[in-house]
Amino acid sequence: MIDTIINITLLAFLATTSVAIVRMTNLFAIVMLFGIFSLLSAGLFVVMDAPDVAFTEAAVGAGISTVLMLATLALTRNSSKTPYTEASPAHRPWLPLIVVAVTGAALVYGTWDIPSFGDPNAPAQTHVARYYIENSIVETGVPNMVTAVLASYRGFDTLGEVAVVYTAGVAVLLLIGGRRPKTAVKLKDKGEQDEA
Amino acid sequence: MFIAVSLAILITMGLALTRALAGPTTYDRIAAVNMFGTKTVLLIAVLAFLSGLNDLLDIALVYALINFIGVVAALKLVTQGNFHASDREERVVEKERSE
Amino acid sequence: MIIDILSWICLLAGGALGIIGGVGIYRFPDFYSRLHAAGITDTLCAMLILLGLGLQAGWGIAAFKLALIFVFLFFTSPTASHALANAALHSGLKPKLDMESRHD
Amino acid sequence: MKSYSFAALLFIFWIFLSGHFEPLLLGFGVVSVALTVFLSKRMNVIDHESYPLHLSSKLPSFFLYILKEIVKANIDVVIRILGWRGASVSPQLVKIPLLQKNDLGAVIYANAITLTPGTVSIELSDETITIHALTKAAADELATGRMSNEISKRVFEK
Repeated sequence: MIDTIINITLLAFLATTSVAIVRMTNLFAIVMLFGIFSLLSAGLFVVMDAPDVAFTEAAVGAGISTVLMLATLALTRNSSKTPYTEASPAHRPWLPLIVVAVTGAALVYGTWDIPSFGDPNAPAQTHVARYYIENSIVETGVPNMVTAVLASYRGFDTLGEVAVVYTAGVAVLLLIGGRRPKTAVKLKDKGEQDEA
Repeated sequence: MFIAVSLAILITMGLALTRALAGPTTYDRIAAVNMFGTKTVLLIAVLAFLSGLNDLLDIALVYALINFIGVVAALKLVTQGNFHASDREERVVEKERSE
Repeated sequence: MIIDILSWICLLAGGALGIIGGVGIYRFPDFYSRLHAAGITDTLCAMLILLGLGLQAGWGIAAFKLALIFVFLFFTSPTASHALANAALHSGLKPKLDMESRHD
Repeated sequence: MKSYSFAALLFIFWIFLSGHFEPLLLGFGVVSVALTVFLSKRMNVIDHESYPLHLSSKLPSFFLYILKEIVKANIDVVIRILGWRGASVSPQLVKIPLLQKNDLGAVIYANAITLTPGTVSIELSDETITIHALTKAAADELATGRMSNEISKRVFEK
């Protein structure tokens, strides 16, 4: 019962936030609203008993992506100071809204064929899941089952993912940090030596 | 009773969300997002007790830290306009350029 | 039993304070005053709710984690508020001041 | 020396967070603690200021004082939000002299001011501290310097 109420409320907040994001023009405000969006989705994941997904959402959605979006804003904007007043919307984003609504409707239509939430007879639960639930602790010694699957049973898969994420991270760092003048580092080193 | 508390937190989140949507200044939004984050931490903690899964407290912990990092990053962007290193380093660079 | 009652009182008071803080952030006239209302939900409201949960949890890892959340909030929320107010002032956002009661 | 106690503290922290005692998991814990300590040493962040062990004996008395202040200030702000008995807000921006002797004291003081709702420290300079207060009474209370004295007494005196 209470789960349903919390679910509905969080989803309502989520919808409100999304509409606000679509309607807003100030990019900075939009990034802040994305932070709220991520917090809300994490709340939903928690209600659905998926702590690992909520963890990822916390680290990636609320933490890294907010910082990355802000950094992108900083790099693409010329004025050094962000004005704190905001302009009103210049045009009405009806076309994107329609596109999104149609896509969303198609996705919702697709969910009708999905087995209901937590259904023990769903295909995802009937094949290997039972094996992992019964044997993962004995075979790997890792108490968290999701970690056991990711780091042990699908270790090579995860290794590949880590390589991809690492490459992406290095690329983003090069893009964002590349504009830092080299002289600063050199001078700073010199300054530290002087202090020492 | 946990239910009452989680409902109260949801109402507070709604009020903070109204402020984040209404603005009017960017700082109002950041303050609202910060408050919203604190409320999410509390909501997750209450949910952990509501569902009896104490592991969920870890998420609340992570959120308490991440939220802070997000706010500080936002503020650094607003005040400085970039994410380059500290003020001191900036000053060193400016001095170098002027010489 | 007494602990139960205490923790319910804490939880309910915390929830009520949260709502009051939310009303405050909605009602107050300018950004700086709203910061004070947000301060309520960051301090006493969070403390009471975490204390209430801690009383329910009893001694153990759960209580330790709640205490940790409390400590993090205790250290980070004033820093965030201060940084926010500082940034707002430096960007030129003027607070609405009550001029009548000022002496200078 | 400091980094050893730091490592011990981190490891205790890790055990409390995980709650598992199998050798494999303890090993992971040791590795992560070692990595953290190595990085902290490389970043030069383990020093007197960021890792103030010497203050830990003073914490309880300080916490009790600040909790009392927080509760008092909260009640005041709640009354003003609800507008009981015609209570209203009169925002003030005041500058008060900073009586703390060192940086750590100044930061603790500014944090304490911000932690009590009704007052927010906005700017900290060497000699003054700018404060936004919700009411004139709160601003006057801070101007008396009572809180500053309490903090110096509780944190820095033996």
